[in-house]
Amino acid sequence: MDLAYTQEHKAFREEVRSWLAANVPKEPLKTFDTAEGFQQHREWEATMNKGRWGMVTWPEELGGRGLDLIQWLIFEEEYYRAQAPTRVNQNGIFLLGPTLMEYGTEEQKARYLPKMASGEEIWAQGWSEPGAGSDMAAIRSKAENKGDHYIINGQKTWSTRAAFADWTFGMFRTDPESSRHKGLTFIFVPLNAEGVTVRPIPQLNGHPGFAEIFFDNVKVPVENRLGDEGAGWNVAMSTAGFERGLMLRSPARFQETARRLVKLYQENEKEIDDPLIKGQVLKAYMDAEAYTLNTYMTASRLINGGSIGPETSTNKIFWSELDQNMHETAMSILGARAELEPHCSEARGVGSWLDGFLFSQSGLIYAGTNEIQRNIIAERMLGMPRA
Amino acid sequence: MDLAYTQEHKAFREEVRSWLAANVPKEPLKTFDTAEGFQQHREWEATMNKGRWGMVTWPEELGGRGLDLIQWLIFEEEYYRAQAPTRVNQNGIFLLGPTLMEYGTEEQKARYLPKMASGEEIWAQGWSEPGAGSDMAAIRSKAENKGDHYIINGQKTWSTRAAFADWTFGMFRTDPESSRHKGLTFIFVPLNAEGVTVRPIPQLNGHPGFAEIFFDNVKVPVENRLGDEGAGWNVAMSTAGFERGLMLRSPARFQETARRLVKLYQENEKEIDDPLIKGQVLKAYMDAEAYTLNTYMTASRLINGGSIGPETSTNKIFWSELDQNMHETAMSILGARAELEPHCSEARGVGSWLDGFLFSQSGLIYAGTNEIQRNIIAERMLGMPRA
Amino acid sequence: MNFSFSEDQLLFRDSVRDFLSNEVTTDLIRSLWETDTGRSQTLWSQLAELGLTGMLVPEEHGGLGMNEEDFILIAEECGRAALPEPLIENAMIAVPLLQAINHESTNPYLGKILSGEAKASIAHPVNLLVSDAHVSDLILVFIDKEIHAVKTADAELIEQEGVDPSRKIFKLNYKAKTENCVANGDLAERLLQETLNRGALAVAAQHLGLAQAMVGQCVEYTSERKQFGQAIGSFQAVKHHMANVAVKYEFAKAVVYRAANSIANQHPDAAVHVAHAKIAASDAALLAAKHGIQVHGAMGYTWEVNLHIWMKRAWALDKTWGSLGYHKKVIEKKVFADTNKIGAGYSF
Amino acid sequence: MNFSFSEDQLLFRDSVRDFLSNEVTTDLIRSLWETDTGRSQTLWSQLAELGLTGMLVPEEHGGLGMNEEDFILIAEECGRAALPEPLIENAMIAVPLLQAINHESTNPYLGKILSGEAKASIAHPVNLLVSDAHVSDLILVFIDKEIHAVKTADAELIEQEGVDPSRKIFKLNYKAKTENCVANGDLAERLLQETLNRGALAVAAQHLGLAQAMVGQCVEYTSERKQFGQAIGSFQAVKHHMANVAVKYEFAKAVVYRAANSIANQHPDAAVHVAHAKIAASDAALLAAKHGIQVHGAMGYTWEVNLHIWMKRAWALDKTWGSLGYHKKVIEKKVFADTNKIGAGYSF
Repeated sequence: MDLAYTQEHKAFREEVRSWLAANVPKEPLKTFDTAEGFQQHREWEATMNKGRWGMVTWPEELGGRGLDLIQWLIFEEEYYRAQAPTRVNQNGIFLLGPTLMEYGTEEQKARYLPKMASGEEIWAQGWSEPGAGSDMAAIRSKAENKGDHYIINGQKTWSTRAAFADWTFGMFRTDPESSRHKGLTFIFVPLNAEGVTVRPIPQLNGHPGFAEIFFDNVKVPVENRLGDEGAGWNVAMSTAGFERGLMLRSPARFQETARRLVKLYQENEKEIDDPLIKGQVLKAYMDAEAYTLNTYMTASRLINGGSIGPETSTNKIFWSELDQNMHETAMSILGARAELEPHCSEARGVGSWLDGFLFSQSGLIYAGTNEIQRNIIAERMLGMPRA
Repeated sequence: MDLAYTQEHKAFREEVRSWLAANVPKEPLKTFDTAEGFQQHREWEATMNKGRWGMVTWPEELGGRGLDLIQWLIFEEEYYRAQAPTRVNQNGIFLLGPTLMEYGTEEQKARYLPKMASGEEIWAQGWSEPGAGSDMAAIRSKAENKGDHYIINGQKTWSTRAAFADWTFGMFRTDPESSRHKGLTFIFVPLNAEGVTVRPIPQLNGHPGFAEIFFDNVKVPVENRLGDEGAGWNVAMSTAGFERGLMLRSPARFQETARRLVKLYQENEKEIDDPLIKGQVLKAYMDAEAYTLNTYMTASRLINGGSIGPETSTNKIFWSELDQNMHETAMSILGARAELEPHCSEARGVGSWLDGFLFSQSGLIYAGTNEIQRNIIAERMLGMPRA
Repeated sequence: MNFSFSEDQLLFRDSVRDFLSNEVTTDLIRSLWETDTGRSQTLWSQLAELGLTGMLVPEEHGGLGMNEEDFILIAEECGRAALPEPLIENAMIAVPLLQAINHESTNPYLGKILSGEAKASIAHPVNLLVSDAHVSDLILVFIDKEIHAVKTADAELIEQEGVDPSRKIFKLNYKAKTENCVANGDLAERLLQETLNRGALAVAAQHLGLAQAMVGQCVEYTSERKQFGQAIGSFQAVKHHMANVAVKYEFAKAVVYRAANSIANQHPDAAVHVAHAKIAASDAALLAAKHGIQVHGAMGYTWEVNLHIWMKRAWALDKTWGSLGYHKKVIEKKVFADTNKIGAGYSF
Repeated sequence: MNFSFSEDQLLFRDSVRDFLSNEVTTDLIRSLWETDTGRSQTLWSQLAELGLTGMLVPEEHGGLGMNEEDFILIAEECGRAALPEPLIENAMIAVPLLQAINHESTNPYLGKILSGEAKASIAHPVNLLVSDAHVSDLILVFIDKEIHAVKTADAELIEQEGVDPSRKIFKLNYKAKTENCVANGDLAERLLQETLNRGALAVAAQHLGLAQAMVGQCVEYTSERKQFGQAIGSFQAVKHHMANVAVKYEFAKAVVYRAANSIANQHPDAAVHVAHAKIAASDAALLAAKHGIQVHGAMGYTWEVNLHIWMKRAWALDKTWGSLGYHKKVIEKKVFADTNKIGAGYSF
C-alpha cells in the first residue's frame, strides 16, 4: 500500500489544473437540457478535445492519453475543483465507451470512440421502455434482421440527453420468439434516422432532461450491432455495471459538493438554530471522503488486474444517498431561502442547491433503483437466497 | 373534543396515587425471570387485588371496578409514575383476558378471569412453535378431540413467563387434515398437567424470560377450549390484536422512560460531547407524547363504540422503535459506563438502562416482527396488493 | 376527556373533502400555473359561499361560529387537495388576527373576507416572505413590536419564484408609518406569538394532508404498475416504504389535532403543542415525498405525473412559520424546565 | 499511489483467519466464560508462537517487523473471531508504546510479550476502565502528563461486570508514585495521542470484523430458517436489512485501512483519519447488531444462539477509546479549519 502520489502524478495534476484554469468558461454554461446550453456544452467538449482531455484513460489513437485510473481520478478531482461544465456526453464516454472497448470490433472502435471523445457525437442511453424499467429484461422493442440491416420498431423511454443527442444505444428483441434475457441484441441508432421520433419529457424542474424515443420502421445497418446477435443482455450488463459503478460517479463530484456544503454552513452559521445540521455537514464530509478512499481502492485493484463486481451496487446506494443527504442538509441550512430560484431578489447565496436537491432525488432511481441494488447486494455479494 | 379530565377522573387519579404511595414496595422486586422474583410479583398481584386494582376496567363481578379506558389510562399513568412492579400476569390480563371476555362462556369467564385479575393464576402465552414464528398459521401441535377431552401433543416455544407460570394458552391443530389457518382450536393448558415439560430459554441477559413447552399426550377437558373447535385462528387474531395494540403497551411506560431519559441527560450534561444526543432526548419526549395522545384518541374512539383495526400494527412499530431509540440514547449518554451492570463500583447512575436496552431489542421482534407489521399496514390499512 | 371529533365535525370535513376533490383537480392546478395570478376568483368565491373563509367568525357576525378544532380538519383537507388558494392564511390566521386587533380601520375587511370580496396577507418576522400578497387587499405587518395594516396597493412588493409553481411569494419592503399602526403593546406581543402558533399549526395540518395524499397516489400507482410480472406494490420494499410513512402520519395526527384544541382553548402550552405538531407532521410529509418519488421510479421525477405538485408544496411549506430548529427549541425549553411536570399524567 | 494490500499481507491475514476460525470456536468462547480468568494461556501461547504479539517489533529484535498496515487486517480478524484474548491491546498498543518509552525498567517486558510470557494493560484517561488487567503483568498508566509503569501485582484493581461476558474490565485506583514514571514531557504528550489513535483504530478494525461476522451468521441463519414456505432470507425486507449493513461496512473498510496507513507513516492528520474510521466502523457494527437480532427473530434474543457474542462485543467496544462525540470533534476541527484544504484532491 502506498498512499502518496508520485512525482508524475503531481506533475499531471499541475498540468490539468493550469489547462483548466486557462480554459474553463468564466461564466457557467446554460443547462444542457436546453438547445442553447446543449450547444455550449458540445463546444466545450470540442475545446477539451483540442487539449486531448476528452477521455484521458483512452488510448491515444482513440482520442485519449492512455493514462491509468489513478490519473483519471486526479483529472476528475481537478475538473470538479475547477467547476468545469458537466460532461454532456457522459452516456457516451462513461457508459458506452468502456463497453465498446470490450465488445466492439476494431472498425467500430475507430468509427465511434474518437467522435465520442471529441464530443462530435453525443450519445443518449436507451435502456428503459414503458413496460421495462427496473425489469430491463421485459424489453419489447424489436429489431428484425434483414440480412445487411435491421428494421427497428418500438419505444424507449427515460432516455437521458435524448432531446438533443445524436445517437442512442440500447437492447432490441431480435428473436421474436424469445423472452426475458434471451434474444436481445445491442444496437446503435442515429437519432436523425428516418422513422425516429424523440419526445422530450420535462423533469421536476421543467427541463427536458430525458425523452421518449419512438422507432417506426427505422432501418439501421447490421454494422450498428455491438457484440453478437442475441448477446445483448451480456453486453448491456457490462454497461449497466459501469453506470452503477466506478466510472460515472466521480468521487470528486461528491467531495466538492461536501466542501461547498461546509462553506454554506459557515456562511450561514449564525442563523442555524438546529445543532443537528452541523452533524449532517460533518457526515457529508466523511461520507464523501469514504467514497473517495473506496474508489481509490477499487481503482488500485483494477490497475492490479482485478475486476469490478457487485460493489457497483454498494457504490450506487452510497453515492446516491450521500448526494440526497447533502442536498437535504443544504435545504435545511438555507431555511426560508431554500425554495427560491437563484435569480430572485431574496435568494442570497442559494446557488444551485435547489436544482441539485431536485436532481439528487433521481439518483436513487436511475441506473437501477436502490431497491434493485439491494437485491443484487443481498443475492450476489452476500449469497442470500432468491425469492 | 374535550381534552380536560373530569372531576371524577381527578379524584380517581388521587385515589390511585395515594394507594400506590402506601403500597408499592419500597425496594424494587427481584426480576420475575427468577423463581424468587416471580413469587414476589405474585404476592404484589395479591396485594393489588386486595385493593381491587388488579384490572380496573373489568366488571366488578370479575374482580375489576367496571371503569372505562380513560380511567385505565389514568391508572396506568399513576402506576408507572409510582414505579410499581411490572405486571407478571400481563399475558393474562392484557392478552387473554379481553379475548376471554369476547369469546368465553359465562362459566369460563367466572372460572378464569377473577383468578387472573387476582394473580392467583399466572398465564404464559403459547403462540409460537419452532416452525411457526412470524408464520403462525404453520402450527403443527395437535389436539385430538376424544369427546370430553383433548389429547395434546407437540411443542410451543418463546413462551413468555412459562418458566414459572400456571397456565398457557394457544392454538392447536384439531383437524389433522387441515392446513394453515383452518382446523385450529384455541385451548388452555395447565402447566402442571401430566405430560407437560417446560424448558426455560435463557435470554440475552441470561435470565429465562421465555421457555419451550413440550406436550406429550397431555389430557385437558373440552371445557378448556375457547370459542368453537376449528375457530382458533379468529379467536387468536383478536388476542394478537390486543398484543400489538392498545392494552399491553401502556403509553405511561414510554412517557416515564422518556422522563427518566431527560433526567439522565441532565445529570450527565457536562460530560456529553455530541449535540446529536440532545436532539434524541427531545425526540424521545415528543414520541412518547405522540404515542400517549394517539392512545387517548384510540381509547376515546373505543368508548364511543368504535373498534380497533390495523392501527395495532402502527402502534407496535411506533412504540418498539421508540423504546429502542430511547435506550440507545441512554447508552450514548452513559458512555463508558453503559456496558456496566448496576452493582459495579463504577456504575454511577446507570440504573437499569442496560437491561432495558437489551429488552428493547426484543420489542421489534415479539408479538409479530415489525416486518410483519409493515406488511399488515401496507395490505390492510393502505390496500396494497399482496405478494 | 373525549379525544375525538364529533359526527358534525367529521361530516363537515367530508363535505369539504368532496368539494375540493371535485373542484381542485390537478387539471385546474396546472391550468392556474399558466395564469398571471395563479389564483381562481371563481374557486375563491365558492370557498366563501361554503362559509369557509368565515369559519372562525361568530355566527352573530355572519360566520360559521366554529373554532380551530373544526378548522384543523379543513386545513388538513387543503393539504390533501394541494389547494393553491390562500384559504388557511385568511380563515385561520388573518381573520382571528383582525378580530383580536378590532381596529376601526381594519374591521371592514372582516366582512369582506367572509363574503369572499377581500383577502389579507400576513408579514410575520418568522417568515422571510409574504405569500399571496398579489391577490390580497391588506397586509398585516408585524414590525417593531407593533402591528401595521398596509393596503396592498401601497406596498412595495418584489415577486419571488420558488420551487412550487402554485406558491406566490413576495418580499415586502415596508418602513413603519405611524398611521398604519393598528395594535401595539401587550396586544401586539400576544398576537405575534398567537399568529405564529396559527401559522405553524396550519403548516402541520397541511403536511398531514399532503403526506396522506402522496401515499394514496403511491398506492394507486404501485398497484397498477407492473415489473417482473407483478404489481410493484406487492414488493416488500415498496410496501415497507409506504408503511413507514403511514406510521409517521398516523402518529402525527393526534399531535396536530391536540395542538388545534390547545389554540382553541388558549392552553398555556399551546406553543409547545404547535411546535411538536409542526415537527411531527413535517417529518411525515418529507418522508412521504422521499419515498413517494422512489416508488414512482422515473415517473416520479417527471413534470407530467402529478406527484410533484404535492412534493413541492411539502418542501416549500416546510421552511415557513419557523424552522424545525426554532420549534425544537420551544420543546427543549418545556422539557428541561421541570422534569416533574412532564411524563405520565402530565400530557393534558 | 497503490491503495491495495500486497499478496503477502493478504496471505498472512488468511492464515490468521484460518487459525482463529479453527481455534477460537464459540464452544471455546463459551467455556472460557465459565473460567476464573476468562482467558486461555494455551491460546495466548499459540498466538505468540505465530509471532502475532511481536508483529510490530523489528525483525532484529525478534519480531515480525511488520507495521500497522499489516496489523489492521489482523485486528479485523480479531473482531471477526470475537477473540477474547488481549492480542490487540498488547501487539498494537502496548508494544509500540513500550518501544517508544524505551525505559530500562520496562524494556524487559518487550521480549516477554513477544514470547507470550507477559502481558501489559493500558490505563488511558480517555477510558474509564482498564481491560485485562487481571492477566497482565504491567499496567502502563497515563497520569498527570506522564506515563507510569505499574506492576499489576502492586495495583489496586476493582473488577467490574459488563454486558460482554468475554470482556474483563477493572477500575484502577492509582496515585502517582515518582519511581514509576517512565516517560514525561513531550514524549509522554505525543504518546498520549498516539496511544489513543491506536486504541481507537483497533476498535474500528474490530467493529469492521464484527459487522462482517454478524452478517455472515445472519445470511446463514436466514438461508435455512423457513417461514411461509420459504427461506426468510428470500424476503426482500430481510435482504435489504443485510444489504444496508453491507453498504456500511464496505464503505468503512477503505477508511479503516487508510487510517492504519496514516499511523504507520505518521501522517499529520492521523488522528482525523482514525476518528473517521472509528465513527464509520462503529456505525456498521451497531447496525449489524440491530438488524442481526432483527432477522434472527426471537432466536437472536437468546443466550443459546451465538449472535450475542458479537453483538455484545460491538456494543461494549463502542464506548471505549473515545466516544463518537469525541471523535466527531476531531473531524469538526479539521473540516472547519480551512475549506480550501479539503475536498477533491486533498484526501491524500
